[in-house]
Amino acid sequence: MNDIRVRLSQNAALLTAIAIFILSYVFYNMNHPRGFSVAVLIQNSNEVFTLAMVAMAQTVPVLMGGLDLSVGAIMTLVNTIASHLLNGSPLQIALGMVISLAAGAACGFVNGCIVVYGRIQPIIATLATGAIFLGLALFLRPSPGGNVDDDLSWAATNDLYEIAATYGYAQNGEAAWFQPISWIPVPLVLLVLVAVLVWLPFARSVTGRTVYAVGSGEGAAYMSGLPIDRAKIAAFTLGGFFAGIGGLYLTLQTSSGNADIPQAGAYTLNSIAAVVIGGTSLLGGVGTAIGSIFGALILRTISFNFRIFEIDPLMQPLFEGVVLLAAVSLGAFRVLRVKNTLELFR
Amino acid sequence: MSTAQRDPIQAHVQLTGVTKRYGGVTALDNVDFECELGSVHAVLGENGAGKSTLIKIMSGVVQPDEGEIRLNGTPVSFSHPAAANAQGIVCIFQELSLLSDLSVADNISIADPPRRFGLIDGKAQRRRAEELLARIGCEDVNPMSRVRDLPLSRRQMVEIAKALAKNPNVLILDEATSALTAADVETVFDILRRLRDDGISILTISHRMHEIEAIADKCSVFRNGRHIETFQQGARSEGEIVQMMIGREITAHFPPKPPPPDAPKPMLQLEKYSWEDKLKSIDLSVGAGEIVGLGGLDGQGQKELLLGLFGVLKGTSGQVTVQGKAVDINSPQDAKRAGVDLALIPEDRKTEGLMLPMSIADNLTIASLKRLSRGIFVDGDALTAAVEDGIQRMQIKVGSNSDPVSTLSGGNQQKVVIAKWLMTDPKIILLNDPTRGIDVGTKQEIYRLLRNLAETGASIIYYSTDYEELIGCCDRVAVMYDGEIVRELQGDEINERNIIASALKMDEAAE
Amino acid sequence: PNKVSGPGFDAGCFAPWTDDIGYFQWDKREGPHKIAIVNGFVGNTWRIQMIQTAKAYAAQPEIASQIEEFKVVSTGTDVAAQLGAIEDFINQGYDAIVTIAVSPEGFDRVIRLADRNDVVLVPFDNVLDTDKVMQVNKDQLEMGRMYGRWLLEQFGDKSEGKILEVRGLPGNSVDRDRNIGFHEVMDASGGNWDIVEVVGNWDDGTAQKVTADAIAVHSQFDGVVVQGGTTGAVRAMLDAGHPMVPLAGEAENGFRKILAEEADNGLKAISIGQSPGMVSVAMKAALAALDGQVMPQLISIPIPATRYDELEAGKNYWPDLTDNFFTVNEFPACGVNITAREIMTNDAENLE
Amino acid sequence: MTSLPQDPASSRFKLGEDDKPIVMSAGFILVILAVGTIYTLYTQGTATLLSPEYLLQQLQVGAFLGIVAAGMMLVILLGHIDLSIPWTIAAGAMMATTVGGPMAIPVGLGVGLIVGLVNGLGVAYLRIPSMIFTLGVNAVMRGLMVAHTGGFAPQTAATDLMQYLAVGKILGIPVALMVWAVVSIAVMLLLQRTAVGKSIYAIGNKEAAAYLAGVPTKRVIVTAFCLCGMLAGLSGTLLAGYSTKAYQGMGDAYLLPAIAAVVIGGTHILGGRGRYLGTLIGVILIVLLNSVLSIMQMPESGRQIIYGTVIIVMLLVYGRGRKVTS
Ligand SMILES: Nc1ncnc2c1ncn2[C@@H]1O[C@H](COP(=O)(O)OP(=O)(O)OP(=O)(O)O)[C@@H](O)[C@H]1O
Ligand SMILES: Nc1ncnc2c1ncn2[C@@H]1O[C@H](COP(=O)(O)OP(=O)(O)OP(=O)(O)O)[C@@H](O)[C@H]1O
Ligand SMILES: [Mg+2]
Ligand SMILES: [Mg+2]
Repeated sequence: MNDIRVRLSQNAALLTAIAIFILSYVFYNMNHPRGFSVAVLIQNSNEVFTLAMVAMAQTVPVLMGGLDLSVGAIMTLVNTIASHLLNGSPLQIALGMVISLAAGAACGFVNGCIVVYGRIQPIIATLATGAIFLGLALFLRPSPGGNVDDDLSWAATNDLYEIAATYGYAQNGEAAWFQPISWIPVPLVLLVLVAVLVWLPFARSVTGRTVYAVGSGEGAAYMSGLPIDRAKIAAFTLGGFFAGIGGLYLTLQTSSGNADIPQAGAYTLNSIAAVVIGGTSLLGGVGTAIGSIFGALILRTISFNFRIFEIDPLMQPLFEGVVLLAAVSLGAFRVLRVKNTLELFR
Repeated sequence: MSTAQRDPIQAHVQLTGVTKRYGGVTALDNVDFECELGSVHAVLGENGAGKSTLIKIMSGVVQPDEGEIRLNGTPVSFSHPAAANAQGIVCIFQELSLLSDLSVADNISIADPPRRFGLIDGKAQRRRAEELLARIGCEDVNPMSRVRDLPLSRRQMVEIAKALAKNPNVLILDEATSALTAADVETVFDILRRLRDDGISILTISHRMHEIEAIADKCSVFRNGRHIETFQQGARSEGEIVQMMIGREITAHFPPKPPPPDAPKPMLQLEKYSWEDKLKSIDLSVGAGEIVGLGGLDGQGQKELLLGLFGVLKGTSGQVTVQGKAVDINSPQDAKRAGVDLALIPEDRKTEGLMLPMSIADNLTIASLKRLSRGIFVDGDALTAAVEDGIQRMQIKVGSNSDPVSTLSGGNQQKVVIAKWLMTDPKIILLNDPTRGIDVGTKQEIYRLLRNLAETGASIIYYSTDYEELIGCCDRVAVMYDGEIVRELQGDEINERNIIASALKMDEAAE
Repeated sequence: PNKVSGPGFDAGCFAPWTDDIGYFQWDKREGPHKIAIVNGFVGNTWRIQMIQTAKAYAAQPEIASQIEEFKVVSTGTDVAAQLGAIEDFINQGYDAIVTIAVSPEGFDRVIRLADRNDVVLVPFDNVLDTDKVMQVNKDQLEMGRMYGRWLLEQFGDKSEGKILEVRGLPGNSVDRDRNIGFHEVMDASGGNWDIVEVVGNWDDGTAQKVTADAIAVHSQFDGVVVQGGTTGAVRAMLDAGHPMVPLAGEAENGFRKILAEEADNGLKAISIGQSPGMVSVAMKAALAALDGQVMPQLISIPIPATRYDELEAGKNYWPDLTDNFFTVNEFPACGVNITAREIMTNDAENLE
Repeated sequence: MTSLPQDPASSRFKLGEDDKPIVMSAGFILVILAVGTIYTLYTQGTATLLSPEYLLQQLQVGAFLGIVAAGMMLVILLGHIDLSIPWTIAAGAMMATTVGGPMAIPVGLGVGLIVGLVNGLGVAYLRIPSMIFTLGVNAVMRGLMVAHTGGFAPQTAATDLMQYLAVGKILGIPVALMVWAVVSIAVMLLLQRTAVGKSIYAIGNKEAAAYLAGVPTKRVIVTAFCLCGMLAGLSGTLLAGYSTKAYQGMGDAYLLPAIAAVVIGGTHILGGRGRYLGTLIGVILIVLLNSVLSIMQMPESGRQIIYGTVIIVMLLVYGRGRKVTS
């Protein structure tokens, strides 16, 4: 029992994020003319997936106590790479996906190496590599375009039924056993798979724990004999990999590649907001990528609600700004509870 | 002497001709040193003598510039702490190496967690933590709680559990008991004795002489980076040891106490002073020229009392009167303003006392910038003079006062913290365990300084985990238990038995 | 929609882009309709003027009667959010969605969904590289060609020279097309033109800075083309004491104000505008489509160009209004008569 | 051994061992100029980049970035960052032109000051990480300016004084450069000679220690953010003077270059260390680099790559942090 209390209090921020998401999402659906329908769910999960991935990508370096200002750029670079590769035979497409994800991981790896061997602060190292990645992206796609397999992009952005119907699984999606799950949106499935198959094992690996340890105190982590350099490189590489998944999905979603610099910047900044709203400390050591997924969900749900309610279009940016400011300021309540001022300084 | 009686069978870890330089400072100078299986070996020396450097070399944190390390006769070289751990050399460092955001269980198994399918097995890890905590008498610590949420003394116990989890052959403790209370120290010593009897070699650094007497089999003294002598515990008198350490004779341990003044002018008065559930209706009065000690087990509210007085805690209640005026102190800024004139020597100099990368001069003057300013500009000449004065007054060993304060040894860093506050001419000085990790010589300087300050009319509240200090230094000792002052000892009442008895709230045993 | 053959409805307003363009027809449905505008970026005057125009247009009595619900959202520069908003409005049962695409690609999915749900999707301004939706735009390639033709016309029989081209946002299709059109004409002229390209981001400050840099290095140009941020570029020329040479630029009020003053000093310029008022044409096209009319797939909006000798205060520029807004707002052929002046001063009278 | 009397200047002003970033950046500026000159010699046959006119023009344009970077440096030294710069600049400019008249410049500065105050209060009192709080404030400022433009049809013409400060010249020296010089001297004095400046370094190094030393940490943080916002507002008003008008998005191009300039100048991104001279040189480096790349008609992709590479290479050469071992 005592344990449950300990756990609840240690995960208060995550639980708050989940609660806020559920409330605002239910609210949105209740006011939507077709609320609680599969079509709405599919649309929402499509819109959320890439940001959720980029937010996860941001989480790993943040847990380590660094920021990655290149996640948006990596997403964009992978987007441009994938837009050249996702067509042809199934084998070629599969290879294209692997190459795209590998490219994302490689970008992260480069970040990690610069941070570890160059001993440059992550925030500034990734500011610089972000520019380089965007330069490469612009080089690959001087103007938007690309040729992405239609079936694949349609199947990836709908429910499981469409996958089965497109590729002839489960009797074209009509099999009886398949019905209970056929409505689930593909991006939602992917999100859960990434969280369960990549994030959770990572968090429970020695490298993953070392990431937390480094965020908690690098000196102490070194003294404890932990493989710090390896963990740092792994953290950035995993971040790059997640951003790569985001970029790959964006390619499928838009059937094209676009080296859009403002968009890369927007994703990077939103990812930081999502990480914070998801309860991860920007100082490192505390938090989880699951929280960041909910952070991304909350950010998106805020804009969902703009489409339901009547707000003067020229007041929307103000409204959005105020809500964002309020959302990231949630943590401030902590300050009111702190009775020992020294606890604030960390 | 150490080289004379070399016994290759018994010598477990052996250092020959080890030298380590940091820039111009020679931290270790051609040191020969060895420790044996099944014995507790104490390393003694002044601040900056090179003790930490010695054990950092043994445990792979730093690499020697010259010399050789042999383990069981084979030369080894450790490039990082994990390499030393792999050979069974485990060190509890002077600066705790716990990860405060991770759980106790995570920390204990940090280096080599139990695994299933390649992933960390949370349950097994927890069981292991419970076992180890029980072994060191810390059943009260929940293995799932975050280290951040534990008091310092518990953290130090967790550090010990973590070291034990590595099944060491050589266990090194660098001032690992400095924040522990007497009871905890006893538990730890019991464990150390058992480990020694199991044939483990133990190397310990402590500045508390009575602890060394209690646990050590052998002692080595270092001075100025050189190994002076190794001898059997008991073979040298305390005076001889101290002389070896500091290269001169020390007369009395503590400066003599003046006779208690008849009715000291009250400088600081607390009435019904409370905070959360940590401080319960405290009444305390400190007169001008008085040194009042705070005693008791660790974590009974002593630190909170000091922090509260200094304006760090929010929501304190009760009456605080300074120099006859009721005051409301809401921040350290309030606390140091004229008319209140408080100073606090904080608990942890590395995080609370100093800006480590900044220069010694900057650190010394940060609390007195206002008085060193003319208009909005800082007066450069006044600042230089103040820095020189501070260094002189505390006899701080510095190369250049524009060096980063991090280049100083622990003791000298602590002197910088004290000198910084003396510059503000405080009337009331709060000290939170100021001699932690400081050598005898420096300690004595500090005792003398405190007495001198008291004689000039300052009031001092002095919290220490070391009873000897309370006994030797204080005119009065307030013993705290669970946020209350359970007893005030005065004059001859101040002795170890009374302090311990009151600390454990055994009223009847007292006197 | 059904693919049908032309001619389309009201060809005076909805001019087909080319003769071989396809035509669409949706089933006629009864109004009033639900119409949404999905804007991307908001935060420059052009977009704000566009939103104001859309609001004013929707409030005009004959339009208001056809609209049951009218919503405008701005999704920022994030393509996923824009796609999501369009899809959401499809889900909410909107009849028509007018949008300025964040990217010329990537809308395949929402186009498919719009078709399935019989929703009229009308991209304008930044259009999509597809022939599957009805779109409204000015011909950016043609605009680029107009720059070139203007310069050549002014150069007369000159056949070589150095030209400064201040380009727009890198990677944007509008920037790309105007650049291609311009080079096409210059190359075809057979002259020996040294074209110095700098990136001005369609932004006055940036254009001003890069123009100043270019002048500092090249000291003199024979002609200047500015895609956007013309006011800034001309300022830089004035500041540097650069002689006034033939120039082709955008339709910012500030530029036209300077032009009116400097025309006598040799600033022989043409001001060619991408008008925020285009949104009204796009809305009108959406309503016509919902009314069952035959619509061209790609609707070309005339490119309003004003030469230095055609400037008339209070008509095609306003000396008393701020520099930032875009002078061309009305499209008489479409019955869209909201002037820039009305739009930018509707709430508060704030004249110089 | 007690210390011998120090050379007073070095002990008073020394803020860390490194002049290296300054020397390196200055060297790199020469490299940029050399490369650009080779290019112009090759294409034009002139060495324009070495002419005083060109250099003064660059310094004039650099003044806007330089003033922003000066403010940004104060905040970075604290260990914080101000991401609200873009819309603080725009808001300062837009409100200055809206008000117009003699009050234009005070209003521009005042708007910046207020934004900075909000930032400072959020960071110091609510203790929300500056990275994220200022991001939110930036979004709010954008919203306010969009509403302002859309709803009130504001006046956007810069006053004559604003134009004079931005483009005027005294004896051939741009007035903007002089404004930058005044700001620089003020910031340098603030950092080296005042209690606030020393407190900024102290907080950047260890806030808890500074707090326990009785430094009014909250007030210092708020002050630094206010100055940063005010300087952004100043830069905005000057920029409006330069373009003769204010417009939305005019600050977008200043955030990342300002951070880059501060960091290239040797200021530690996590705070506590850095010299103002470095920031000054960092600004000049960035401005010249941009100008030369623009002159060489480098495509955007190449520019981004060069930009990123320069930052990394500069930091690799001199900025390598110490390896953490204990
Ligand atoms: N990183 C460093 N840079 C410069 N000098 C150093 C460094 N580390 C230690 N020193 C110097 O080396 C000498 C020995 O330091 P060491 O920490 O080993 O002493 P110590 O005996 O542990 O002292 P203390 O009891 O104060 O901890 C000191 O004079 C110290 O100033
Ligand atoms: N191998 C190394 N390389 C570079 N810097 C080092 C190395 N070892 C220690 N340092 C630095 O030297 C400083 C002092 O180290 P250390 O803790 O050993 O000092 P010390 O003199 O023992 O102090 P204390 O007695 O308080 O422990 C630290 O800031 C640390 O970063
Ligand atoms: Mg030591
Ligand atoms: Mg030491």
